[in-house]
Amino acid sequence: MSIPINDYVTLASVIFFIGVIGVIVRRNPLIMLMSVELMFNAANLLLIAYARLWLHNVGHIFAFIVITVAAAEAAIGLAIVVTTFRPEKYVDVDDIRTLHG
Amino acid sequence: MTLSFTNADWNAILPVEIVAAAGLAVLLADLFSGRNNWRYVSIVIGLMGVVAAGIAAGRQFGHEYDAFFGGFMTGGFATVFEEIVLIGTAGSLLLYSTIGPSPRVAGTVAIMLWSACGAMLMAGAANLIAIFLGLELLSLGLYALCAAVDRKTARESALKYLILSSTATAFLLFGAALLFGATGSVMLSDFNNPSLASSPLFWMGAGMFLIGLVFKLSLVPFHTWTPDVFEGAPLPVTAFMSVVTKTGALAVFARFTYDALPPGVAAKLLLPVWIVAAISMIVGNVGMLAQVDLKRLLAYSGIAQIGYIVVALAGGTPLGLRYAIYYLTAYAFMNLGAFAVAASISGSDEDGSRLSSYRGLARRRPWLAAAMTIFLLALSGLPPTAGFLGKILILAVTLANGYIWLAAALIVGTAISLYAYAKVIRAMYAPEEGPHGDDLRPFVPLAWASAALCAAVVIAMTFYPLTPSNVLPLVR
Amino acid sequence: MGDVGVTHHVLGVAGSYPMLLALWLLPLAGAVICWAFGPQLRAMAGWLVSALVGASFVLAVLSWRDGTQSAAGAAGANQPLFSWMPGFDFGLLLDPLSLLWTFIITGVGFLIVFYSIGYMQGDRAFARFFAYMSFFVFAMLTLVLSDNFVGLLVGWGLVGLASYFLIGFWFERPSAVAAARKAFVINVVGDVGVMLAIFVIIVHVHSIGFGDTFAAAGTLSAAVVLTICVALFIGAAAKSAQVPLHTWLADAMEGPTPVSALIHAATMVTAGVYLIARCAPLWNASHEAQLVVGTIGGLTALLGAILGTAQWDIKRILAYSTMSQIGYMIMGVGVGAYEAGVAQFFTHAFFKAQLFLGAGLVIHALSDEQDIRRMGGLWKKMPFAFWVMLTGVLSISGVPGFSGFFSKDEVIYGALQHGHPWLDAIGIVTAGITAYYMFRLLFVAFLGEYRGEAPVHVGGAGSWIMNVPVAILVVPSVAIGGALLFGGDASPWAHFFAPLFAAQAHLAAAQTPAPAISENFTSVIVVIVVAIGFAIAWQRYATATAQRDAVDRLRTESEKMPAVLTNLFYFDAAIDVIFIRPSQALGRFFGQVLDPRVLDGAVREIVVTAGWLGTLVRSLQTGLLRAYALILVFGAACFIAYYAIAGAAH
Amino acid sequence: MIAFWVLAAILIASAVWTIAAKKPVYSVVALLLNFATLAVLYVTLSAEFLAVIQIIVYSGAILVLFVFVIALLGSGVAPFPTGPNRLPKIWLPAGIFTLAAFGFLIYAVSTVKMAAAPATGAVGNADVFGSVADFGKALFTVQLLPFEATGLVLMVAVIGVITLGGEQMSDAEAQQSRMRADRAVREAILREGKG
Amino acid sequence: MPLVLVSILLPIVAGALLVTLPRGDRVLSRAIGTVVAAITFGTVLAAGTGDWSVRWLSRPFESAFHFGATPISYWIALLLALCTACAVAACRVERTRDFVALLLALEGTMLGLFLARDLLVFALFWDLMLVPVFFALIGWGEHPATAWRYFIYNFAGGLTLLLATAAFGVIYGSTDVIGRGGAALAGGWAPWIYAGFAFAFLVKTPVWPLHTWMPPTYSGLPSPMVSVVSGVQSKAGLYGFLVIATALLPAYVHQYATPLMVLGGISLIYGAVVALVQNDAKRIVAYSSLSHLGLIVIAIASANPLALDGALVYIVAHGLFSAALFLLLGYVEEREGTRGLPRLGGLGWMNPRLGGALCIAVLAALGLPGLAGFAGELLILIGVYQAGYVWPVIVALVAIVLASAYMLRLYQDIMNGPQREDLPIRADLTWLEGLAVAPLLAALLLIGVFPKPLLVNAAITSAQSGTLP
Repeated sequence: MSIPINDYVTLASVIFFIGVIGVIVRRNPLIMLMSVELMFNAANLLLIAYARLWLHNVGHIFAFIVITVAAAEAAIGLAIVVTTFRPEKYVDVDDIRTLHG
Repeated sequence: MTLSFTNADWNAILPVEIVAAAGLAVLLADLFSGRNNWRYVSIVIGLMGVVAAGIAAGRQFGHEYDAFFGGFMTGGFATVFEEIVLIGTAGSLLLYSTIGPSPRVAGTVAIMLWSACGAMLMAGAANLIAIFLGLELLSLGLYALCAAVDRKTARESALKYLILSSTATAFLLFGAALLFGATGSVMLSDFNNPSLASSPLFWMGAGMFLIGLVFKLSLVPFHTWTPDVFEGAPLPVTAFMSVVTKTGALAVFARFTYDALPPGVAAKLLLPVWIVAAISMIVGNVGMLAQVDLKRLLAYSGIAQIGYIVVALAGGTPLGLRYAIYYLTAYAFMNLGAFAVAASISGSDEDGSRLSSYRGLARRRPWLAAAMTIFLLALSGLPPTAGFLGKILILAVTLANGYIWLAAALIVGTAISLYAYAKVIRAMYAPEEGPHGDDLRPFVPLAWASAALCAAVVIAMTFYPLTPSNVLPLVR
Repeated sequence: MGDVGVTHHVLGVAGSYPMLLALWLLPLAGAVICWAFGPQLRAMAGWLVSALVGASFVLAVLSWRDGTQSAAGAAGANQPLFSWMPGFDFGLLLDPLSLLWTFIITGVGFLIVFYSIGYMQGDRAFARFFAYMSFFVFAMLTLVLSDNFVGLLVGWGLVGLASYFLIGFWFERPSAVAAARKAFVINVVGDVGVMLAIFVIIVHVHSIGFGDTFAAAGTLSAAVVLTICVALFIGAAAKSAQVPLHTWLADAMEGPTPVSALIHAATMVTAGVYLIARCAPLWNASHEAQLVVGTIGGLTALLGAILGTAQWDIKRILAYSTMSQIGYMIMGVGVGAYEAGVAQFFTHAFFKAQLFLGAGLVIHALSDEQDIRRMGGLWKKMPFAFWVMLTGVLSISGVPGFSGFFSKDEVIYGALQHGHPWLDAIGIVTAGITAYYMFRLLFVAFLGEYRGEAPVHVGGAGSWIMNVPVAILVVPSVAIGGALLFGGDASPWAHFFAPLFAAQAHLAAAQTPAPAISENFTSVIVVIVVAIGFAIAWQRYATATAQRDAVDRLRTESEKMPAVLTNLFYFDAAIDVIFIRPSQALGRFFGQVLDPRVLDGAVREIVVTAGWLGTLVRSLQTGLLRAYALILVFGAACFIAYYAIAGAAH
Repeated sequence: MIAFWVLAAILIASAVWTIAAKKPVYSVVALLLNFATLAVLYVTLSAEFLAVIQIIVYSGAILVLFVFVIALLGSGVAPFPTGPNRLPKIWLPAGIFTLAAFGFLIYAVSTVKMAAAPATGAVGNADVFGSVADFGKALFTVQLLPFEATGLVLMVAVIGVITLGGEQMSDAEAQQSRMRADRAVREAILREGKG
Repeated sequence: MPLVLVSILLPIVAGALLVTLPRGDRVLSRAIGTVVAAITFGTVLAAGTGDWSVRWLSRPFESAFHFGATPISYWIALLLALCTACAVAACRVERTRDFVALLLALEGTMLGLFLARDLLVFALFWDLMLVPVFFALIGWGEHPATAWRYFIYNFAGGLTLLLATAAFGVIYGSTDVIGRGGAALAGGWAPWIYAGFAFAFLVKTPVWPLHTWMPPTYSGLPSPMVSVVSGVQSKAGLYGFLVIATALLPAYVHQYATPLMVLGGISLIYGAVVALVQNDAKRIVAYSSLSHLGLIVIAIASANPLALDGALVYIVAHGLFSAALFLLLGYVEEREGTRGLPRLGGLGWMNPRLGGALCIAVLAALGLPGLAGFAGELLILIGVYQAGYVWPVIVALVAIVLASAYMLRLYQDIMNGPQREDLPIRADLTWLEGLAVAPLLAALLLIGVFPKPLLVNAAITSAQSGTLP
């Protein structure tokens, strides 16, 4: 284990941060979803890195389940995006603002 | 460590299994119903499943058992929260009787039941994986449920909920990963380790984990989704969300607070939560003031109400948990009742949730108006309702724990909220003729029964405060 | 409960006195019956009340023996009623003092009530009038018969109420309504004074009974006694129209004339005299109190007399004369000459009632005309009334031989005797002025030519009803003074009051040096001064010259009347400026500015602010997903910051 | 060591590209790159099975889904049409501030010595760690409950998508009119709310 | 079932059942309401010292549904039952059925308040009793803002009461303490608890400067309701002071005496001065209530046995005469369509019975000797003076003079003066209307002459000493 665990944490944090930026900056729902995937993956990286550190495969199981859930979530998320934006002129979350106040 | 499971393990999650199976049964029954839209069949099957699960869960009460190697703890604490989840589910299912014939009912009922499974999983979950899974199961179902109606606002609410909730879940997940990193374990019970108190990693992990939870509890500033989603989602789903999601999140939060903290750090570690709870009590109630839509109003109200409940846990005393559970139960009934009334007077297009359609309700639907009044009184903490008793108990325990500023915030928030709730009451009882809708919905037996039952319970709970007295020992 | 060894001093011989109870309650019964069954009774109401008040009088006469008995130093009869708690016992007391008052109240009261049957004939609210009258008699009896301060206060308040009702009897007249309210409010000031006295008494004596209080009078500190006396005197001053609380009395003449005769001349306004005489032990214990009360009494006598010279309304002249005469009484009882003061009350009751009733005859005959400038020459048209008025004027002016002479003389000499020569001087001067304005009244109204427009109705079917009581009153007003008062300390009067006042009064008198001049010499001076007053009045109004151009002269006199007199020494204006206007202005400020704008406004601002915050929360909820996400991330950043710092610090 | 830094650089670059790309398809491609790199990283962390799963599930399934959806909603190569930027100007500095603070925090978090060495030592067996057998054994024994629950999650996803998709566009006319009515009602409410 | 419980539940249940009657049935609902209220009066009368208790919450926050009359609450409960019966009998508003139901509900909740022996039950009924009034203001009030004023002020008070109750329960461990010796609390949070109670009670009473909800409420409510609200509900705060603030936190009575007296004194004068110039008849009575109740606050602050007894007498007296005044002014308004004094006048000729009744009520209000108001006033002032507070007594005496001025103005401007031609002068009181007010007036006279049964503290003390305490 030559690479310090801190480096993994930093890397995961940076990716997570990029995902956060994606969510709040982009107006395209698909890219927002992708950003969320990035965040999930950052967590996964962390889990696996720590699993290596602790030599404990529960981190792997956790990551495995995260991947599965992410898949399910992507499926539903994309379905929602489709149903939401098919009737719309723009594919732009800013345009979806009937509900407010 | 034996690596095999006994029947006891499967029995421990029997309520979850029953509810999941009921969801399948609903779908199967729908296959046979063809296109006849037997919405009552779906509802009844779902209800039967819920009731059976409730009985099954009830029988577990007092028989503590750590199923699946500590992954799911049942018997006390979990049972209580499971029952509340089931109550919320049943109340929400009943409301499907008010939406018109729709081919989607079976699917939505099934998904709602599975979502309830997620919440029940959260109630019993004792490790991070189970918590995460329960949360996701609950959320995924809700994303679908929100959008499962042909209405633009519903789809909008689904989208908003999807993006925001996923982001928050990502925070939770990242926090869970950090917690795993700090402890080398995903078991909550392993977190109760004095050496962790000085681990910055643990603090950071707990912080990010709590962000996800607080988002689900919709405390300010993680509340922004709540009003929009509550308003846009179909009424039964809103009711479900207002009760079940919060119950699940609260169960995890309570378990985390009571069970998964190194000794001596609770006050400092959870301080941000108390702060956001205090802010929620104020902002939630203030937010109600300018609302013109009942669902939205109840969303803001829910933000504040959860604040009250969370406040009861400040100090981490057994009494606090007990009173929190009492108030949560009361909250479930009053919210479900309010939504039942709302559903009873609004059609599937849900114009009925506009406050203006409540004008003069007392003359057109006196019983519904009376029931609604009881729920609003309960939400505002006025007697003779459980809201009153719950609030005073929470005040008492908060003061006893020395969180005077939280008690003060609670009082100020309540004072503000009174006005907002009373506005609805006034609209219903004011004598002036409003532009009352001619599209008054006919008598809907199930929803009316639900409202009546909730009203009765809300009042009865004042005089017979049914709280399990020994929950805390069962948390661990 | 039980006897715990505290002895209560009770005035009078305690026992059961059914006659006393009956004479007290009969008028109340009359009032209740007339009130409840007025429409059914109609004219019978007058007869009923007359009969009941008359019966009361008879019972009072029959109670003479009870009232004058004495045993073990206790004079009179005491009838216990009920008790709120030990020390808070109520009862009736009939002793010489209250007996005297009872006689006047029921006796003169009977005559006046009887007179009213004629006077009030045809009034819309005939029965109501008699209900009020009867109620008044009851209230006045309560006042004088009570054996404790609270009972006295009850009577004190109730007579004020009866007076209010009767002043405002013709309540469609705004002036009567205003006068009634004024009288009541000023009387409440008096009630409040008595209450204050009661508080001090209770704190120091732990009882409300006269007996306990008087027994303790000697042991109380001078300051306490003075406080009690001054407080009581506020009550007395309001009730008895003493300066500066006198302004209501003249206005009170808005009531029917029999009311003025009974309440505002004979009985109620002398309650102050009764109170001071009753509390003689207290006054005896405080020289300062005597000084204060005597001075104010003298001042009132003088002021009332001066104001009397400037009035044209026959009843107002009589009202100011009443004020002046009560001033005498108060001066008398104030300085310690209790017998004299009470004697003045006694004779005054007769002659003033007679004067008012006589004036009532005139007013009745002239269709409610009261201005003496529009009278004149009435002696020819109404000889009976003239003779009545003449004897009354002679008596009040203190012409020797008439009742008023004896009593007034005693008061004036009493002031001297108790060491207040300047009060003596005031008394003498006032006597002269009194003679002047009373004869002025007589001359202007009855001599010369008739100057009015209204036709004069005399006689009529029921006129005997009015004439008989007046005629009866003439007798005591002329003769009773000579009969009872002549003879100084040896008189029947002195003998009658010996058990009450003698010891203390003489004790007090013994402390001051004997006056340089004798009583007879004083009388001579008084007679001379009275003669001068009479002469001036004669000169101005009765000579042939004066009669000839009476109309012009009276007009000129009216026009040239000094403003200070027409404005009644500016007392009303001062009260208006000092009390009424500021409180009204304050009330308007509080009610229209402070309440809605400031106090309620503050709360409204809070509510508005809350509403504004609600809109703020609403406006933050933009509906934009990215904004929500940003808020979420912001919250998360705050959380993480906290945990990073706290975790590192821990 | 060098491999780690290279992979990290690729990871970060591809992540940035994902959120920065104008055309959504490029984002997908960048994400694919990111996931693949991650899988390589997993291998270096002795999580071979997960690396495979990562490739199969993420790259194979999820991203394909994304591509389908992109195709469904737009041309794919062109940027999606966007409406006017409705976010008030005030949000821009607020956002920058928040992100800056957040970024700084991430930096602070990762530099602070928070990754303490395992206090109790490694809990697992280094010999079998990361092997598929070990993984599978755990999955079907200790972690059976999550595994079962995952099945339910997938079920929800399937039924959810079906429910969402079912008869979505069956009656476009009715849909349109309902939308109009909806908007009218909403505007009426808002007017009322302001009044 | 014990009578105490019956008297609380009977009106509430009857009110709830009344709503099931046909909507338009005015006479029947009024008759039923009157009978129920009368029976309730009987049960309260008979309940006496009955005591009933059942466990509600267990330790550590112990509380019980504990009901029973204390010597103080017995009289107030009787007053309430009497006022309600009279108010229901006099009830003539639109939607009578609902209104009568609300009145009965109000009675039941307030009986619960006065008969509660548990602090938490007290707090429960405290909030509950505000609800029917709020509904009445919504349905029958003159202006929507009135309902909000009432609501905001009183529920704010209710919240501090709740907070104080919670704190008390936490510290003492039990809230089953009303009328029970040895439950006194001191130190620590106790002054804050006292302040919390006091705020709630002062708002309800009300006392300057928390009174601004009161004039619009009293003038805006239909008179039967306001006669109960002003007559009895406003006494809830004073009752609370007597049995809670003073009894449970005696250590702070002296500490807070001066501020309380200052507030009471200001109310006393303020109310009187404002009443002097008001033109709305009901507002005059409202402001006079401010003044009168200020006096009771002074009495309570003095904590002297005579003053406390006087406070009870005056509580009952004020209840009776303000109920009577509001009912009678309601009659006037009903007949003439206005209650503005400048528009009224000269009614006395055509309405002697109304005038007479109003006169008695007014006289009781201005403290005429022989009526109940006087007895209370006198005892209070004696007690306060005895306790060594001279300036409040002087202030009160001034206020008594002012009271005579504004009360007479009220009476005279309505009844006296020339008959107005622009007024639809209507017939005198009917027998029924008269009967609705008569018990109140009779009670005023009775208590005025013989208040002894109400003198619970001082009579005992003085019986022991043989003189006034």
